[in-house]
Amino acid sequence: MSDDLEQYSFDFHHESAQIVRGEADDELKVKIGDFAGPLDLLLFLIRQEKANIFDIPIARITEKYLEYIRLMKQLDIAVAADFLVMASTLIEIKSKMLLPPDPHSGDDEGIEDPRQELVDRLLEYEKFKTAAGMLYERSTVAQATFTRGQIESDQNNAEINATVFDIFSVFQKIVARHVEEIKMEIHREEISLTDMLRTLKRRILEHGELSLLTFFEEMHTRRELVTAFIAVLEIVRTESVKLLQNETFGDIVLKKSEPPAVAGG
Amino acid sequence: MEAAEVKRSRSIAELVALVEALIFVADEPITTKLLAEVLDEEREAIAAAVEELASEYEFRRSGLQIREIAGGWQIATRTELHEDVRRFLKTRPSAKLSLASLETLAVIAYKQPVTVPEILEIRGVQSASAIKTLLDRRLIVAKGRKETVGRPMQYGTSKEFLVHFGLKDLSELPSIEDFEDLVQ
Amino acid sequence: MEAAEVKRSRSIAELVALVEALIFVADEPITTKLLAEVLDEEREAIAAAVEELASEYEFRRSGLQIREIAGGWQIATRTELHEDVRRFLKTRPSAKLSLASLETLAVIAYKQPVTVPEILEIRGVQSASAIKTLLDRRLIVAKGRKETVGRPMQYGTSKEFLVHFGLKDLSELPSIEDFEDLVQ
Repeated sequence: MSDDLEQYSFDFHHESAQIVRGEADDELKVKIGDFAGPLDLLLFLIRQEKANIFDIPIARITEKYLEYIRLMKQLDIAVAADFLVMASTLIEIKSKMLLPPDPHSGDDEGIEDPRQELVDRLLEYEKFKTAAGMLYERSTVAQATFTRGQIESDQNNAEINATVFDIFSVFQKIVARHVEEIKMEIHREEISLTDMLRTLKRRILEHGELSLLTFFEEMHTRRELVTAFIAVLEIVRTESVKLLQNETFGDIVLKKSEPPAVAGG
Repeated sequence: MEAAEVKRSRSIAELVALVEALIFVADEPITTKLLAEVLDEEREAIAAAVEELASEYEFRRSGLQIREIAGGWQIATRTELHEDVRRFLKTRPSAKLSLASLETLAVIAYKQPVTVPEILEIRGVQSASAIKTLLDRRLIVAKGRKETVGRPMQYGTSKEFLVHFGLKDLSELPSIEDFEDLVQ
Repeated sequence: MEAAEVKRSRSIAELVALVEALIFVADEPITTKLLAEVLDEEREAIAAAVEELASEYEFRRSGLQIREIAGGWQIATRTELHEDVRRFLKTRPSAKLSLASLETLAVIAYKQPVTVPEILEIRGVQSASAIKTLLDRRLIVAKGRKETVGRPMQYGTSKEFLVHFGLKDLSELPSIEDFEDLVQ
């Protein structure tokens, strides 16, 4: 009974792939087709068939492999192209093995086993698969410790430890946002220069001064921004308003001029 | 599996250690009441454990102290050490950037040489203070003026930028093509 | 001996306390080198102080430990207390990496710097989404381009990787050849 259920050997993974034999028929049923890749599936099949990795019964393994792929398709599991590439590799090896050895190609080292390259890849892959298991164990242990909670001094430093990848992904986000904004811009009604001038005058009168940065930041589109900019130039030219800037990159302030300071235009 | 059975009886030393760990991981001062609830212990036992812990810190002249603040317990550095601690906090290497600076830096890195209006165009927000930060940190440099109306200054990334992000040259910046498959 | 006069001379106990306070306030593992710089002490003196501190924590069966991780020192809760601490923080272990991500990470850790085609070669399967996950979780970083056809981006592990897997440095990883013996 328990023989019917063969647990996939990679036990560190909870949702490990499992192949369960159906009760009535002996058709394989895939419970979760979650192999990490074609090499992973091959290793599983080799172990399931209790085969020797250095002498893979290629016909039998190929058959099992194809059976699995067919099942994945039946169950509508998307079969990654890499699984199909491996299938064709297996078929190729199988057919090479059926050919009689070419008498002319035999040199001192003998004829190379068509399976050799695959075996090398499987052995190389299995090392990393085992290393992945080691990493899993380590992370479980490492996650059993906790570092301190927030302290006051952390808050002065709530910034980003940036990597090149951050630079890249931030740039992608800006570009995407930019495209969005251009789309919105098309749908937005434009504000006229007259309206903009009226708004600007009212805002300056409210407090006697207005931060240019604040005003510009209220603009939603590039066109609005341009209109706002022209309005500022206009108001400085025609009204008793001064532009003040204290430092090179500092904010610019629009200030209502004192009467004596009015310059003749 | 009754409650009484589930509750392991802890030694005083174990309770002190647990209380220490919880005060340590908490983001805010943690009250005796909350400690008692979480550890399923009497408040008196918790109070005794905290007291024991605090005097332990005192006794071994630790650089840290257990202190009561806002009705809860907290681990903090000892007051006498504040001068050195403050000096450390000030000098700690600041490899960090605010999101605004990072965005501006990203635009400059990929679009250089680029002017302030062009950055505004792309980011959609003013970048003046971010540009100042980046200049101060020497991550960007002025790259001459653009021959256009107003002759605005152009900016590009500096040698420090390359060093900071571990790049040999600008061609090592990731491109869309590198991530085409990844972004799907 | 002259330098010793210029420096404020601290007792060993004072230095241990200071080191403890700085390790505590630092928001990431702090290196012996940085501690030495900030405190204007010899690295040997710092190393001795950290060792003293660590054994003090050990000796008093503290709920905390001084540990070396990602090339620096950090205070963390003791492993045995994880159940109670986790219950208090109401956190679950952070989302586990998938089998594909772990395999990809193993290849990157052992073969770094390594390109996407090289990872494909070993794993026999496209690793794009795994790489994306690992980048998002900051476990890997871009490490420049390989001078070969197409100049593909190379990847390596990050400091976050060391922290996540509780490693002092990469040399603490067992040799990949050690895993060969397990393959029958």
